[in-house]
Amino acid sequence: MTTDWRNSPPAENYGVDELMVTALAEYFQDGEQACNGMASFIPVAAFMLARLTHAPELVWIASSVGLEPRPERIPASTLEAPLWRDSIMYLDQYTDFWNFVLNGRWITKFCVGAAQLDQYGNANNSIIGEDYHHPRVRLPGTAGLADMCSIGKDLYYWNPDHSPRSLVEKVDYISGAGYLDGGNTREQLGLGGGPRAVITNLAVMDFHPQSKRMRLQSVHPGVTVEQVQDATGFELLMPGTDVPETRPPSCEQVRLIREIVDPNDMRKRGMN
Amino acid sequence: MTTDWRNSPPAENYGVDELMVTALAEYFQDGEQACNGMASFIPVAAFMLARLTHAPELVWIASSVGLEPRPERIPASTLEAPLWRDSIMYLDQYTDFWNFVLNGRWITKFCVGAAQLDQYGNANNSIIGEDYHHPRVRLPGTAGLADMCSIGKDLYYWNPDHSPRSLVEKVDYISGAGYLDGGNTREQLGLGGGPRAVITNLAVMDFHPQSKRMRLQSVHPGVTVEQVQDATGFELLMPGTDVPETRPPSCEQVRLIREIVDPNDMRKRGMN
Amino acid sequence: MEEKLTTLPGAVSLINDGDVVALQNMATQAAPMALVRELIRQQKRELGLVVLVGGLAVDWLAATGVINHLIGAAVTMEQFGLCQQYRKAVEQGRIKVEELSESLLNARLGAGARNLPFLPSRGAIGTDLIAQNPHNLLMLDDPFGGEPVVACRALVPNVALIHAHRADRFGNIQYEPTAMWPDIAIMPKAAQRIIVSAEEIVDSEVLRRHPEKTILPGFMVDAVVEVPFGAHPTSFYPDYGYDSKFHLDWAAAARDDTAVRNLIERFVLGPENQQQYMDMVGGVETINRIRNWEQPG
Amino acid sequence: MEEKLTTLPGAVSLINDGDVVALQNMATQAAPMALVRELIRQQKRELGLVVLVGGLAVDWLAATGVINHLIGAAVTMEQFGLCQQYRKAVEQGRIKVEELSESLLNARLGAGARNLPFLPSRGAIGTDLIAQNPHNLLMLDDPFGGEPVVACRALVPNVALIHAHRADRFGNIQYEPTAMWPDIAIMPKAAQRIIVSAEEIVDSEVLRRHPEKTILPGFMVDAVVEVPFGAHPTSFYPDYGYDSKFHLDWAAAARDDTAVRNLIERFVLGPENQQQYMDMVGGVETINRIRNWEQPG
Repeated sequence: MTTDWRNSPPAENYGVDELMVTALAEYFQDGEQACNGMASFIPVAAFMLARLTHAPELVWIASSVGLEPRPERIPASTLEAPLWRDSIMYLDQYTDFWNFVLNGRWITKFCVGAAQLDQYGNANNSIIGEDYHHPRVRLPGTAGLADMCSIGKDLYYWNPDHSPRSLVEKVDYISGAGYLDGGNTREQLGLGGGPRAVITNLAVMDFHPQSKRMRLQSVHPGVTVEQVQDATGFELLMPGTDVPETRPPSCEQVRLIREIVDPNDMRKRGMN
Repeated sequence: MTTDWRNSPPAENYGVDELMVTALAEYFQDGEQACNGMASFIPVAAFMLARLTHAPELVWIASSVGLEPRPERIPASTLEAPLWRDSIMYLDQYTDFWNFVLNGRWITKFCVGAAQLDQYGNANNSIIGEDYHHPRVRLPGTAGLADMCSIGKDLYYWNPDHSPRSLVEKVDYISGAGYLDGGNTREQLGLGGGPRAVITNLAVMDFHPQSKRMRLQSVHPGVTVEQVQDATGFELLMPGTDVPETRPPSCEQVRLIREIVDPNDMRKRGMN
Repeated sequence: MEEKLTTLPGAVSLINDGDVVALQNMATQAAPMALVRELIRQQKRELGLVVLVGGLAVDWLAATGVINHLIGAAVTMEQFGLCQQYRKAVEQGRIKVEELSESLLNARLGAGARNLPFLPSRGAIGTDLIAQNPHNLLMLDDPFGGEPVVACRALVPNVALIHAHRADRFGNIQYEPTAMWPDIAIMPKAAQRIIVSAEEIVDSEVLRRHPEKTILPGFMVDAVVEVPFGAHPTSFYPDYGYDSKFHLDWAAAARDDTAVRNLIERFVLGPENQQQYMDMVGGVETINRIRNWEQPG
Repeated sequence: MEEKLTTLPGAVSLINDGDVVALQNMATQAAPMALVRELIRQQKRELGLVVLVGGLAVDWLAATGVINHLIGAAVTMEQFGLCQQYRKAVEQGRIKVEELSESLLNARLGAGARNLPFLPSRGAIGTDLIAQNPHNLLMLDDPFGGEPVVACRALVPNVALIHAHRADRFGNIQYEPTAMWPDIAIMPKAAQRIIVSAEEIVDSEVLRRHPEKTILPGFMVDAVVEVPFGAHPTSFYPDYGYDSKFHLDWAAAARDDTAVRNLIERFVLGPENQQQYMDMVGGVETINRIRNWEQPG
């Protein structure tokens, strides 16, 4: 499985799904543990790619159930048995997985999709609207997101539909705590960790160290800063220097994604 | 395994160990769940006998590990695998057994041996002496006793050595809460259940409904009230009427104990 | 041991209108669907549901007016999308939702199981979930001087419904090694009654061959029913996968109340027993497909 | 995956003087005795022990001056009697004891594992254990108005020592179905480091055949050592029973310091490796006896 991915030139032909996978994969390193939940094709592809390239010692807990599984390819669900059945360990959710996650020493990074994300990285998967009991839209619910956001994890948001609907000034409901009202409001509650990056189909963002406002980190090749700002429901902070371009996937990364990791293009289901 | 135990006459030849087994067995009925811990030969014999006679539907959780085991006979340890290996379920201690016990609906009766027991049914398996950190005798420790005593269980103490050393006016250390200082002091802490009976080699005692002081319920055949009082480190309450005699084992009970339940006489190890 | 074997109608008759029902269900996995269909057939009303992640079962129960509140962490059918009937009912105020994170739900159920007034969590601090729910969630100072916690009030459902791989007639329940979500690991322990459907009823001797696979002792279980493919159309590892076709058909219909009524009539109210239901959903062809875990795309 | 395979001396060198060491041990069952002997050989000092129910291991560590405090629910060798060396050390004030009931110990460890400041219990209310231990146990009102609880402060041992049936060289640990006491189920999860001895080291492919038997993932484990009969003279179901003869010999000697020194010299300090140790304790004869679970009487 060793491939010459280090010296592979930038790909000419790639999809934004592939770029999102490679951008997300960069955050996961040897010696860390990564887990995925439901409908998480982009993160799963990122973990599998990282393990094939720069992070062979990245531990993967598939579906938060299966340790070090060897699926032949990404199946149609990232929660069902085809992903995790060939594992070294089945983690019992109540007694294993949540103990490991809450412990704080393991699984320190978590990938999240959110229906709404605001300028301080607060996330909403609960309701759209004003009235919690008569919402305009009932979303699926927070699941484990509210936990991951409050127990010191570094959070990586992926968003395949960068738009003013999904990146909003203020979320209708905080179902995952980001930096709350910015500044030190998160720290004041004693919460460690927090949102680290937002990877969309247009750009990569991070958060300003003091104000905790969302900040443009790089734009994807072919995308302008204006396009990103126009697609964002609040004013993005700009980095100190010129906005760099997101590093595109290498030829080898694209080959690995298409031929080994995800030949059935499940990652495109994560795209709108 | 059906035997004519109902019409069996009182045994002429039996040991006090066998009488203690039959006396304890009476408290356990169909539809209840019984569990045993370490070095609990008398209770294990009582459960096995009850299941062979009046309580075939008594559920037994051997060693708090094995559900409905079928040991051929009582082995040399009531905690080791020979007792529980042939079970319908292995209960994980942390996630199963303690959940079931704490729940309050199951395993509502618990059999206990205690180095010291006082007139209010407080138990001590921790230390003898004045100074906890320099005890005269370091006892094994409370294990699960302190829990069972405070979570609403009915407690049945067995004591093969009725003496002023083991039945004391006041325990040196409360490692299992009985009726504390008597009266309603236990209720005031919100504790349900409590000590129900004390079965020794001389007598059976219970507790006065109001004062919660230990009260003689019956003396074993051949034992006098004076002998019991002399062997007790505090004044026993007397029942309203004459003190009855403890019902002796029946012939069939003795046969079952000796031939089926405990042919290796392990129950005698529980005797001093 | 006490006899617990009964029929689907007999088992579900133990559930009363207004009960809070803990439902095993993870998106498209391991839901006791035959028991859920029987809830609808018996026209239960005003039930509350407790789910970790509810799926199609929740949508059916919402569509048929069986439930009026839900306590849970999420409701979704994963790749088959949101549960549209549930969603509409919530948006119209017909179903009230107490949304909890997984750690808060686990804590509420853990406290219920262990007869504790509450268990603490550090999850969800800073979210709107806590202020929304002062009856069940309160910030509490650490008596030892550390960081505060969320005290999560004990939750004791009236009934837990689960589907298992096998059971004996005395209610001893076995489960094959698979993803043990909290809905199977803690919900039944917290509930007052437990109703189980099982792929097969076997002799107790079969259970004794693998005592480590037994997850619930008979004395805790109130009723057990034999229902082969009782989790269909959800998956039941390792026996069978989820039925994609069925989920896709439901997802396509679920925004249209007439189409929904037709599907409920056809699959829920129509079949008189599990055999008829399995014939209705495709019989041997479907069974072969789900046994092979064949999924489109 | 990261290599975790090492030697007994290498594994035990990870433990520092003064560490709090969680020790798997239930009376006569499943103690990591080879690791315990190596603790003595390396002359560790001022260790604290955390035990659910300590047995012979505790007596050895008390006799050799390795430990100066113990947190646990009981210390006894069941039918072989009290641990006399431990008992004397406590009575003389050389070992301090923090006595906890099982539910309080479970709560302290559960809080440590889950990074919570405390977990509540309703056990032990009314006993002297609570007033004795205000640093770690405090009565706490239920914020929802119910009965008060005992708040049990998080306990995070520096190291957990366990013995397992098999492991791979990357520290994935498997356990055969048996009595899963809290010392194996929660202690390692609470500890900062985990050191494991295993009956055998196998290829990871062997573990994949039964992923449900894996109880600890390699990333949590710091060191793993192959030690056949590593739990002798305690039992290790299903592989072998406890060695009654060995326990009886110890119990007969344990009140006599000279006899104790002789036994420690002979069985702990003398043998240079596990093979020599097993020869010293009776070799094939003993192995056959314990494999058959033969017990006197």
